[in-house]
Amino acid sequence: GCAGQGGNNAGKNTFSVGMVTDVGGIDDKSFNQSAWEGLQKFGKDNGLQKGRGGYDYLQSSSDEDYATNLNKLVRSDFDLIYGIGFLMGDAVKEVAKQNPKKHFAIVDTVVNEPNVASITFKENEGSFLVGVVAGLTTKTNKIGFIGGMEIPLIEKFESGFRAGVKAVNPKATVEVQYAGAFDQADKGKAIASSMYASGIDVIYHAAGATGTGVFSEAKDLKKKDPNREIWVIGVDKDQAPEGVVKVNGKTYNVTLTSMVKRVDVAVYDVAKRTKNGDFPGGKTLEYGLPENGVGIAPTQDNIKPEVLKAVDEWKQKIIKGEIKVPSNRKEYQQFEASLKK
Amino acid sequence: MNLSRLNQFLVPVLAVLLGMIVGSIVMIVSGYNPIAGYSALIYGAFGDPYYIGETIRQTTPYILSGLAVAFAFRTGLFNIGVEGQLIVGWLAAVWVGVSFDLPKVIHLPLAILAAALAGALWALIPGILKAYLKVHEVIITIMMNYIALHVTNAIIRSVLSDQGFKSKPVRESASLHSDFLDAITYHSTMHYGIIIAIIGAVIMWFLLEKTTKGFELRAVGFNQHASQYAGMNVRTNIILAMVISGAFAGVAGAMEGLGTFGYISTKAGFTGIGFDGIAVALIGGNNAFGILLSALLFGALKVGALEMPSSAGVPTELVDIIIALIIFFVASSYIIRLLLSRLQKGAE
Amino acid sequence: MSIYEILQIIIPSAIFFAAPLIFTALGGVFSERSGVVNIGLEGLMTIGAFVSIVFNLTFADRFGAFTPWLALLAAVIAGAIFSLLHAVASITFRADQVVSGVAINFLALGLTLFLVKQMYGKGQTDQIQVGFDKIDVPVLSHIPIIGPLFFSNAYIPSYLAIILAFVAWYVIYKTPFGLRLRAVGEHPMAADTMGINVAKMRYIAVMISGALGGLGGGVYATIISRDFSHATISGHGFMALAAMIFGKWHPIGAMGAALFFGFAQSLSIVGQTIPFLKNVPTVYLLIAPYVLTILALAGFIGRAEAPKAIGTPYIKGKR
Amino acid sequence: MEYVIEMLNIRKVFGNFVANDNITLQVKKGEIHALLGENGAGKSTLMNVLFGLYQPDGGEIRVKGQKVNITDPNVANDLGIGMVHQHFMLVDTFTVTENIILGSEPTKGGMIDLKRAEKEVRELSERYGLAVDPTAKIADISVGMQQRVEILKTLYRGADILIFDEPTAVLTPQEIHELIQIMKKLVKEGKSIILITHKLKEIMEVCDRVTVIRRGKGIATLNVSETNPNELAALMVGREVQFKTEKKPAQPGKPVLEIKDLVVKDARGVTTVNHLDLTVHAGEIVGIAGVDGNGQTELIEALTGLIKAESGTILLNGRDITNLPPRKIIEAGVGHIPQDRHKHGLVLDFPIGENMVLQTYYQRPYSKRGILNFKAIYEKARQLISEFDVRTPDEYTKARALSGGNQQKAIIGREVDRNPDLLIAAQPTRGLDVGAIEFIHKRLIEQRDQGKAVLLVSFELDEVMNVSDRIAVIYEGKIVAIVNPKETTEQELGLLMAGSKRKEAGVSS
Ligand SMILES: Nc1ncnc2c1ncn2[C@@H]1O[C@H](COP(=O)(O)OP(=O)(O)OP(=O)(O)O)[C@@H](O)[C@H]1O
Ligand SMILES: Nc1ncnc2c1ncn2[C@@H]1O[C@H](COP(=O)(O)OP(=O)(O)OP(=O)(O)O)[C@@H](O)[C@H]1O
Ligand SMILES: [Mg+2]
Ligand SMILES: [Mg+2]
Repeated sequence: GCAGQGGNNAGKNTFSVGMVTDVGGIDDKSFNQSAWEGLQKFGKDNGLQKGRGGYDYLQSSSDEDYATNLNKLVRSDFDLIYGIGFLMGDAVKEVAKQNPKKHFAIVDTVVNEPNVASITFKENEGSFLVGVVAGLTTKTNKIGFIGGMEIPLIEKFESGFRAGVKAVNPKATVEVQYAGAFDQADKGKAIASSMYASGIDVIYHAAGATGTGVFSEAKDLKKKDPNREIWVIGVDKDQAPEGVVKVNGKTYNVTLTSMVKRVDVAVYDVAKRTKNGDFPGGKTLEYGLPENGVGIAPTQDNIKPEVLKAVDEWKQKIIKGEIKVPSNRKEYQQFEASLKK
Repeated sequence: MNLSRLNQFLVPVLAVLLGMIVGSIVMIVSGYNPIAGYSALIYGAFGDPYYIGETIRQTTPYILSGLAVAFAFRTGLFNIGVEGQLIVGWLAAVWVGVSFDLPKVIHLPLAILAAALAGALWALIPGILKAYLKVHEVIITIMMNYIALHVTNAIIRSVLSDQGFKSKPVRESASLHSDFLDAITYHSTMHYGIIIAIIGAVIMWFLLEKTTKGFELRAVGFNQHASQYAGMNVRTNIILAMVISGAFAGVAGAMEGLGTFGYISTKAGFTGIGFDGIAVALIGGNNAFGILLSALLFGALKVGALEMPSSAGVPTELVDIIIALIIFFVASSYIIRLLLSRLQKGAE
Repeated sequence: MSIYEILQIIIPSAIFFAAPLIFTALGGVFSERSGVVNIGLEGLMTIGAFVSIVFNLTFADRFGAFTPWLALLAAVIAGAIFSLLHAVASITFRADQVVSGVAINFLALGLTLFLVKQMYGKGQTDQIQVGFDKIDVPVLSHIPIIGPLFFSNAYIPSYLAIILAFVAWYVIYKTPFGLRLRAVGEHPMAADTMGINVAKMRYIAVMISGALGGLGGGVYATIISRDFSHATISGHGFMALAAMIFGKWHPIGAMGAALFFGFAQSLSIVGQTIPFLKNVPTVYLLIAPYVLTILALAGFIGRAEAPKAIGTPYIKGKR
Repeated sequence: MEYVIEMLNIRKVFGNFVANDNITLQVKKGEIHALLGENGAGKSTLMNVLFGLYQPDGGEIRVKGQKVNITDPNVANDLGIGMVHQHFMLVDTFTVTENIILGSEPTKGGMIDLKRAEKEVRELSERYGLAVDPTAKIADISVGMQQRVEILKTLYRGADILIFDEPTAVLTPQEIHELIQIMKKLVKEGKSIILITHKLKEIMEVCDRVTVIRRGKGIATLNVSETNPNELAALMVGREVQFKTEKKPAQPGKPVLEIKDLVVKDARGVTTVNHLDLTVHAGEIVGIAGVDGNGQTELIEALTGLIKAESGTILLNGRDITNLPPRKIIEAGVGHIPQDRHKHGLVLDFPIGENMVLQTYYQRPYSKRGILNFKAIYEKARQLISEFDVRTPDEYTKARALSGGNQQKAIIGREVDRNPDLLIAAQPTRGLDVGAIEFIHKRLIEQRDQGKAVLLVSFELDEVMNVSDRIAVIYEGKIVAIVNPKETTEQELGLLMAGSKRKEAGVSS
């Protein structure tokens, strides 16, 4: 049901959808941007205008703004309102309780309210696949993982990735380090620098803007010695553009591949269902490999064909449920133990 | 005499006006409609009870962080560490808020007290170092901010949650949430904290201006040698000044922990409230009543700014520019005063 | 991992962390030596970072490999011009210097983000494509033991920072300009009676601090973040301020303090890979740089004397 | 008539206040011309106008017959005018040489040529007999040497018209004597000097002519040989002034302060009070005479608890107060007029009223249960302001805005009003005019007559001789002699202060 009051819009079938971004904003090269892309596509496909009565977003400049912004959208009568990012969980819960007749959706966490649809991703599954790539690409058998903050969500990336590496290359070790922040490129660069110096040749980052430091370090090293094989695995979106480096007129790319998380797909999906009267309120929608919610980025130029083949095999195993990818450190311990048997 | 009273009031008002005027020039130059922009800003801050509620909620911690900075300034110290003291105050309030089960009359004050104590404790270290070793409080408080951030995150992860990113919500008995305020402001996040903030302002005014201890604190702030000569204990007073400032900051954290959020989550960076507190204090002339007004100005600008992109297409960053301009004009009050006195002379 | 291997990681990364702080802290030394508090270093870095990235993105095609250098030059100029605001407010308008510095910080962040939105239609810029290269210094990097530690895998601006510290020391302590600068910061009225134009000296000093702060921000952005967003400069200016005080308002001291911060920072990062620190909970390593600084100040650095006239506007004829 | 300086009808206004009201001052070549006036009469203002620090609101200035427009000190320097300021214009952290060359530094290849500068300074100091150590830091040298640095600064710039603004206020008698010799030498070299001083004796001794101003107005210009101190004092104050304060013989009672074997180190760890013994009785004024730097400062600070004594005991009315915190000492009955009124005496940013209760603010009636009683505080302030003739617009005015003399009166009022058993007065009249000095001396004697013990520390031998009942000579941290002022001479005291044996001086007590 939609109580749209788009005054000038005489037609009854107006459907409006808004989202509140995290502090990163709609161009964070990460989940906020991805979510906005999904919403824009939905808007275009349904002939909506940007703005009130169509599709729109509000950016938060601090966590204090979450609830305020959600309420702003409620008060502007949007039919479906997204909160983007796990940090917004409590705000969405609060505002949803106050407005039981409104429809909400939350990305990256679960809110147990009848009028909230929860969207989560199996980042561990996607990370597993890039772990397979890393495990089969490394020459030094030393691999790095750089996380932003030590929180359950990022541990999901970590555990899946380590499982993927271990599954295909038991000899490889994964050095795990957390920068303590998602926005400190200098720390990302320093950690990457120390990792590469210690012989690590592939680094997977799940650290937002901290990760840009990882790319910049890899590019600098590549520039210094174009023959050196060092790689970064990107996260959330296809980060191939971040890895481009030109040396003596030749173009290289240090991005091995990226683990993409299709927030856009999920956002589009839920908006469509809601518009069609199938709002998945109170449900948790988990987007994993089968739903194309996570996966390997389309840019795969740097991955060897046989590796790609292996990735495909593992992907099928996961989809078929032959293996269960660990989603936290405890599960990873069990996974590792099971490999040894 | 009367004229200077008037000017004391006129100068900040003019500074705000000038800031807005220059801000509208910026808007015109960048192709926005300043009238639409300011209308959105004002509507977004005071447009209806909901927005008023949000503005007051935002004002609440600003008052207290402004008081914290101002208290230090008035006693000769520069506390850049309000941010860190606020964070540990927030942590302590939530910790008490989730860990005990007590009647509200005990639980809520206890949680706020814990926040004040935590903030005070965090300020104690720079205070002691300043008093005994003459180490510059600015560096130590900057360092303590980072330590607060990381330590708090670690405690949230390992103590207040099971490797999670946030604590449980504080119990109802420790919450500042108010169904009444919620109802009259259409579910804004406004909470009872504003009352505490105003009480804080009164306490600061009373303490500094009316009490014997305040006399000492101010004297030490102005002239340590003369204070020592007069029999005051300079070290104790430096430490005390820092600790009281930290306590205000800690209570600002409690406003967030017990009111606005009701929990604490791990932070990737600073809240900014502590740093904004410097500006609030300075615009408010480091005086309790002035801080109430300047915090309200800050809160209104910050909350109102959220309305500008959607209603007028103006980026929220513009508000930061306006705030900066206002601070500049307040700082340059000498020149405003000079102009005013010229004008007033001319008028005579 | 041997100690030497560990040092080989820690030392270059310490220098790399320190470089932007050194530039900025040196800027602070100039300004505060002349008696003008500069809390606005953070904002000046922000301006420098912004300008260098925008310049780089805009002109990379035209200037090729020279781009980053020209971008730094642009950052220097922009920083100097921006610092004029602080100079006018705190010298001519007799503003409270702390207030004016705080305003600089607010304005820099607001203005740059506003401009980014205006210019690129989004909240952050693209990544720059032409930066500084990591180099091994010819000859020096082949010196046994020291070479790999100090002269390998580094960036030219880092060395520039260290050289500049010595230049600043020379200027401040050996030239007439430096003598006058310090006189103005210690006793402006005395300087005035000696025919020194206090306001002019302070203007110059504040603008030098703007130039160097801009340079620090530019170096940070060009080497480390490679783009500009709200988080590019987050607290670095305050760390530079701390380095300046830690270094007792002395150029070499400020450089030493910045290197110390870099070292502690780098230790806290590399610590996680050092065998005997590996099992230490992360939080201890994260807070290590800050705790070490406090211990250093409390333990053996002790009190520092700020320039006497710091923070007070000079008004002719006032006692 | 050849005048090197002619200031004609100079007018200078601050806000609504006329500091210089059409003053005319004419200085002949080669003379020492005194400028005399009460505190706040406008002397420094007039000289700052001449030196280019202030712009006059009216009148004209001629230098060597030429009409000039002195817009800033650079212009003054170029005209050969140099000024030694009332408050020294020296950078503490610089060396003597650096202070002297500042602004016109000799360079070599862009670098300051310190070697050359030091040589020049050394030569200059030898030529005029102004002994200084060119490499010493200002913070480390005596006030007298600082003054010589100030003079060298002007000579280095080739000044031939020198302004001395109260140069002797901070000097010891020896240093004053040296300065007078220096001035005479300078005049012989063909330089002209304008001397501001409150000490009529000095004017009589060195000056050729004197211009007297009062409340911003020029009163008269006289030849010194044709006048006398009484006339000068009357001209400047506008009434007769008593130089020798009348007092009855002392009637000493029981000992109030007993210092036994006291040892104190200064901030640098040097022992400056060295096994000192001294007793002050009720009803007497003991003056401490000595050359600056012989432990006076540390003695006072130890007595008042501002620094710790290494060993020895201090008894007040028989009670041990050694190393008690300042508050306990104050409460035990010690009053203290500090040497540095800006550093210790006042919180300059507090209203004068709040400064009046700086030690007693926590006691009744000023404070009740931790709350200040402003009514009582300001009532007390009003009482003291009128009783001690503190000239201030009102009791809410910041202490900073008062003139030095009035600040001093406020401090004395405060200390006397607390009714202490022991009053320590350190340099209580430094920089004050004769009228104010008379007032303060009377107050000290009044205290004595009420049975209080007074310890007076002063570099002014006149003052010590005039006011004290007994004089204790301090030398290298010890009391080396106790003399009766009626039975001694300045010469004898000077010898004692310079460390000659007490036997030779023939002491009685
Ligand atoms: N900068 C100023 N602003 C306002 N008033 C001033 C200023 N300087 C001096 N005055 C006023 O001018 C009067 C004359 O001051 P000045 O310093 O010339 O006195 P003086 O004769 O040198 O006194 P003293 O003997 O104490 O040195 C003062 O009483 C004061 O009221
Ligand atoms: N900024 C100012 N505003 C108003 N009055 C001022 C200012 N600066 C100085 N004064 C005036 O200057 C006078 C002080 O000058 P004066 O020469 O009388 O003091 P003084 O006795 O020389 O002081 P000191 O003992 O410190 O040398 C005061 O009367 C004060 O009113
Ligand atoms: Mg004077
Ligand atoms: Mg005087």
